[in-house]
Amino acid sequence: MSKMSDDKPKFLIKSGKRLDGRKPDEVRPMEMTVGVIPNADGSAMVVCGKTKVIAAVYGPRELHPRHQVLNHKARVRVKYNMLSFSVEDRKRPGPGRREVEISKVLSEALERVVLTDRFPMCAIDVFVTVIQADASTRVAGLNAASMALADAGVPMRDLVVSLSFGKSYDEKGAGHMVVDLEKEEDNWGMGDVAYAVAPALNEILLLQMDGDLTPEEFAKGRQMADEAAKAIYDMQKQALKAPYQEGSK
Amino acid sequence: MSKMSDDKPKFLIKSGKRLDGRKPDEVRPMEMTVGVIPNADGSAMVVCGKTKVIAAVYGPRELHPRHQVLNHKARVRVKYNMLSFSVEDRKRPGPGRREVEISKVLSEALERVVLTDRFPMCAIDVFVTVIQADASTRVAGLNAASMALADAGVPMRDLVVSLSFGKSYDEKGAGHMVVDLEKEEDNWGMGDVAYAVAPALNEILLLQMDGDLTPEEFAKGRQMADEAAKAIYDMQKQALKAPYQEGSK
Amino acid sequence: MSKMSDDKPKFLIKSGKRLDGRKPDEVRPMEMTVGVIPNADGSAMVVCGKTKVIAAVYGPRELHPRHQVLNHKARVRVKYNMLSFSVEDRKRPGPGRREVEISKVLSEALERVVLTDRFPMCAIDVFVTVIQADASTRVAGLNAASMALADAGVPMRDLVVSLSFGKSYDEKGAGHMVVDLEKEEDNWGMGDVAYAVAPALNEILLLQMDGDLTPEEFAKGRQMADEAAKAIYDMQKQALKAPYQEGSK
Amino acid sequence: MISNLEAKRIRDAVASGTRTDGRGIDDFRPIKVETGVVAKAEGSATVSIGGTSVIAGIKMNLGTPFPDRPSEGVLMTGAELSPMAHNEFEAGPPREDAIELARVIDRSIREAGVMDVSKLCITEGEKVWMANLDIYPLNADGNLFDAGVLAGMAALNTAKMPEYVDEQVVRENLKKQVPVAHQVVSVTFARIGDALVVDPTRDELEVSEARLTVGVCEGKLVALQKGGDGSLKPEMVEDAFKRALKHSQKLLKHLK
Amino acid sequence: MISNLEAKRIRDAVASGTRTDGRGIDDFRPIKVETGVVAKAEGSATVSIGGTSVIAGIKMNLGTPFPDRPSEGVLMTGAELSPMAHNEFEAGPPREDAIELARVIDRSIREAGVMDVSKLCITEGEKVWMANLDIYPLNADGNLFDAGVLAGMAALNTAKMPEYVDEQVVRENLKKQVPVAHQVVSVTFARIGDALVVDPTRDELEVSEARLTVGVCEGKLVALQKGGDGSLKPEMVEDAFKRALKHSQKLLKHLK
Amino acid sequence: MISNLEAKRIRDAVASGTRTDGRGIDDFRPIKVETGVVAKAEGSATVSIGGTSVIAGIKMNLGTPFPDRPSEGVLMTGAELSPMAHNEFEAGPPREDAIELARVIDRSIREAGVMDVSKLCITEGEKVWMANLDIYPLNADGNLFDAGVLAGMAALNTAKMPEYVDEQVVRENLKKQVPVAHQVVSVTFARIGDALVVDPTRDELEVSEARLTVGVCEGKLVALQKGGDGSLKPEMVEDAFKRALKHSQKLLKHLK
Repeated sequence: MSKMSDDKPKFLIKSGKRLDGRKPDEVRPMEMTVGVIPNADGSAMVVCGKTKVIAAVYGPRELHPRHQVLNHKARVRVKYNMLSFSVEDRKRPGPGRREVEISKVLSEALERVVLTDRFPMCAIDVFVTVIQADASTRVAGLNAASMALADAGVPMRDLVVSLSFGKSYDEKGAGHMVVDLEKEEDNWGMGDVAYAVAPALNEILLLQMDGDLTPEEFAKGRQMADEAAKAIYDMQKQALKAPYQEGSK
Repeated sequence: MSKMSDDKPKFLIKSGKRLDGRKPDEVRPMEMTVGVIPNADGSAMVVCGKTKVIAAVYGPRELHPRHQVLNHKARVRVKYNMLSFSVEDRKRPGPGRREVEISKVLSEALERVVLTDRFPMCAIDVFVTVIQADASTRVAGLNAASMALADAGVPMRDLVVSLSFGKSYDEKGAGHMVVDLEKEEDNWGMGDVAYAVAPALNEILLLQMDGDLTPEEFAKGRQMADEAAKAIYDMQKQALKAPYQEGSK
Repeated sequence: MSKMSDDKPKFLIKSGKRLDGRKPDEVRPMEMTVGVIPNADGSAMVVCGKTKVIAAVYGPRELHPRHQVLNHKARVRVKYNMLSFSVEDRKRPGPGRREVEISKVLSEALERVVLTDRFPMCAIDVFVTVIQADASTRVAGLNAASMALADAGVPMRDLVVSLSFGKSYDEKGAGHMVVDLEKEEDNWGMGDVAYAVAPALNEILLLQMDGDLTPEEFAKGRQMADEAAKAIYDMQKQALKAPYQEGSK
Repeated sequence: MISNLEAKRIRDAVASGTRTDGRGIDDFRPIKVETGVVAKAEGSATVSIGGTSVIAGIKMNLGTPFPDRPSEGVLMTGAELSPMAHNEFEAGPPREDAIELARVIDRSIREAGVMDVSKLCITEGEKVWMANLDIYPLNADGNLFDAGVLAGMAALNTAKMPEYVDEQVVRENLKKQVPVAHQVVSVTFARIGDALVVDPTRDELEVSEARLTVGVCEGKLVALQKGGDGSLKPEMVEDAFKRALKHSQKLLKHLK
Repeated sequence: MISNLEAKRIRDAVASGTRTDGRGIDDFRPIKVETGVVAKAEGSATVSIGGTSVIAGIKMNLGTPFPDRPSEGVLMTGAELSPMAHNEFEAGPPREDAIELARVIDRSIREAGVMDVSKLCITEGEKVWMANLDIYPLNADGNLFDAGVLAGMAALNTAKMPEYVDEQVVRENLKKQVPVAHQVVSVTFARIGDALVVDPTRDELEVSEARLTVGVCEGKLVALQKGGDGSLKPEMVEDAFKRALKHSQKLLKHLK
Repeated sequence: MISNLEAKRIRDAVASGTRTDGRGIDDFRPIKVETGVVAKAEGSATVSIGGTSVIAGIKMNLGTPFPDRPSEGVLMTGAELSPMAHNEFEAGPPREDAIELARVIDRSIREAGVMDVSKLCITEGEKVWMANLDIYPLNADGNLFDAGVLAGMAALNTAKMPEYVDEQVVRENLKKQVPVAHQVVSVTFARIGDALVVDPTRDELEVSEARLTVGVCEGKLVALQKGGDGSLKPEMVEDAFKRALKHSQKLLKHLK
């Protein structure tokens, strides 16, 4: 493996400014585009800082193997995958335990918003591919997946809006809640939450945390994340409209 | 791997006494209990010296995959598995070649006593799990499996009684037949037989040997084993009755 | 891995003579025998220099797994496999990437000559086993496979005749086209073509090349190979007739 | 798989503030912890929570440190849903349920800094102790998460270090404790309708909309994992935290 | 799978000297090459040829040289037919199509001596640089071979060497070029009836009798691979070589 | 799979003291042994017993000794039921039949101390010779066990040691014999009704209740393995030993 030249930084936030200059509640610049994989029934690319993720949807389509078929609804199956060169040290091909777990929680988050009972016995396959990883890849992937489903015309209760939040330390070691973690914050921060909501439903669809937070800190972070989610929700809707506004696709 | 601090002992038996004080034809203290896995249709735990094994039976139940179904009878499928920490050096997860072979010979031993023709197209699954290994795990597992099948109410021609026997050397290097090998005897002995009988049928169901025995030595060992088997047979029957005698289960 | 004691030779051909004394257009002594695997529906052994290959055909027979069944024709499935001790450094069991690719191109070469539409939904399985490898194993295997199919009575448009050709350097470094490469020529030569034709149809069925050839060099090599193929074609036909001529089989 | 009738019974019970096994919404089942159950392991424990029973064991092996942490040992957690433990578990390589279980237990224990990995270094950058914690259900009746964390902690608390002599591991006469710095427990809830029941049984999990596991260490949250195809309401999460902190006190007593 | 009607349309078009997308028999689709698309990779590129789009990336790692080449580095090429790129690609371990693709790209690049592997030795017989070139289709519409070779070459041409400091790989501030000695491209044809169409789409490949990929370097043939269940006529092969040499000139321009 | 009619024929023949191929109950089929069949192998042999034919080969490689046997080399035996050898063998990873076959051959040869592993040490605790013995059936008509042991022994008896020069294996001009200390053979029986037939064909094995393989070395039993879903009577086992000792004399002659 590579030597990490980056030793632990003295602070991740100072005077309300994060290492990359963002404010605590500020998300990185995001770029969202649908229709990036023409072969797919729907697709989307999300770029968030240096993280870049593509989601492609195939389905509803026939489900193999047969013994996994559900008679009363479709199965939403996410495969989260990282390109071998998307990370600092080459990722070996094939899904590791981390990818399997992420695939599971993303599938579960999407199940809730897709109207699966309209497509009994079918599969709705969502392939989330990380092109470049710089923290918060699973939440970027979930945003892309949600948009790809919408792009595919799959009927949904709501879009899924996802982002990370966590706790960064300042030069005195005190913690501050921040949203949309980048690599350094993810590596060295004091808590890291992967979070997703269906804004119109006001429901939490993804919730994973590592770290060390008080319930109060969590509540503060979640408030900031809900606020940031509104902006992301708008971006998603904007991106989904784009092909029609340009009169193309 | 670990350094084995135990170098080859000067003798395994001396003046008719084995390293742990047993006589040649003496089995280690055994403990047998049924019903240890409530979810299973039948189960049993066998503790024999420091060896500790659990067997759980599920079935007769539907058999997957379909192409393995037998139209005229049930298939008895044993999966022998060791917990990673049941042995000195951690066992990697997943069945190795040794486990596959043991699963096969245990399945074959049980096939003979189960009335498989009563359950065409079914599977009778027996999961044998080694909790702690100190030699003779497969025979302890077979005893447990036989009792778990009986505990599950699976109709059988007879119980299977299983034990090991082998040849230990004395301080002069001469061989002596002994039954129920413990770890040192298994590691350093001059012959190691895994043996199982159906006592009421007088049939041999399991027979595997490594080592160096004359036919006469084998015959002597088998006689001692048959004698010891009677006691084990009684213990099995006793343990199977226990839940009813206590009026519980 | 082993140390290759053989460093790069000063020349592979000199004054029109190759390292093993052959002329450029000369194939190694070949031995071809059918019926070597009695259990198989058809089989053949091809020995070519130190390369020794067996092919066995089972089929047309029922095809598993079901989802691979073709409704309108049989599937020709080649499995190319090397015995672990057929090569200098022990080959690990199980098909590597090289074997998978060779299996694919051999299957495709045979598909063209077998009248697959006579056996809808069936499999025609061809097992090509390399007993000893000394270059040109895939072409020897394809010759054996073609003969094994004929031996099995599988109806074919033509036999497949296969051989390698390539470019060897002389003591001045100049290239010369040669046919039927042996180990040194394969290792150190300047181009290596695996080639197969259906002589009666005048069609190319296998074509793979590594190296560095001008189109003219290729054309020259192909002409030499086509010429050599005639002799191999005759040998194949002879070998197929042998069992009947001896009045046996 | 449970019947529609049974599913309805469970939902109706929870809706009326109780549960089919008689417990209240916020009641754990009885807990039993036994340590030192496998002499071959460096540390081991069985834990039962009601009908759920798991066994955990530690083996200490030699390993190479991660390049970015050259002076730290490593803890690796594995879980296998052994088919003996439930009719629906299958033999074979671990599936996503087992992987999620292992990873959540791993994170709970690792993120709380339970093991003092700095004390597991033998030669910086070259050789460190690697602790393999493996967890197997013996009988599965729901809430494998909390039982697994508890069993893992109990095994770690009682684990002894092998010695490193002449470049080999010697496992005899173990005396030194494996360095444990903190105690962590997890508390799992299932959402059924608008209620969050604690310590769900397998049947309850099957009818539930979602699962939430909360890892707690010294009054703080150290791990969270939502599972299940449904969602959680924001207020449920806040509620779960309060209740998890309260339950954690009782669970910690089982770790002495 | 395409319909019989569509198959007939394609065959009829080719028989009359044209193609269903309006191209002539010997026309490539538009080509686009973009490099430096993945900052984490030592080199990377996306290439599109019509509707086909692939991404390639290089990671440089430490490895052990082959015993018979103790002073040479190693290039390893992998390809995965990621299921996002086409309805019929499946998740799971690479199948024979992916393996063939990887091996043909590997041979094309390796046999042309593209990388100067003698410059990748760190300690003879012990430590060398190993270049992992991995190629993934993003959208598959035929001719992954030519797109893959082009993307692989574009990635290699722009790849930078990490540094080797204190027995570790340092990937910051990369400056030195990965040593590239030659430029190679491949040109793929499909036989449909008696014609060879260049740069076949996926539908064309499906109705074709055979495929022929020709690797070209400096006016010479460096790799050949026939695919498909049918055959090639000898004169087709000669024809393919001429056309491949001609197309190679144009393709090389995309590598600057 | 054989028909009921054929099964009955076999059983009736055995019941009347003979066999469908004309042999008596205690007759082996003709045996042929040929060594040195694969020049690339350090040792090799093909053995046929009637219609059964197997090939065995040895490769000597470098390996690390087991920690508890630091000065001993290692013998590893593998077997693959290659699908070319029988209609019912399947391609893919070895199944339980192949694993049992390999392990029984391995034990027979290992337990008899056939190889003098103490002579295979290069550097104590670090480097030893590892002998890979691999066995493949070419045509399978029952009794692969005895054919496999015989082929394995014949290959070992004629195997030559590579040299170890400059930390590498040199396989040229091999002269020194691989150290073989003892000769072992196995004798396999099938129980059909109340009879034990020696050297069973595949059809006989299919109708048999059980199989018994007896490994013999210098007049002693060194390995036993019962197979099959049925049982053996105690007196059958005694009978098998006597007959195995007798047959072993004849089999040993094939090892010269």
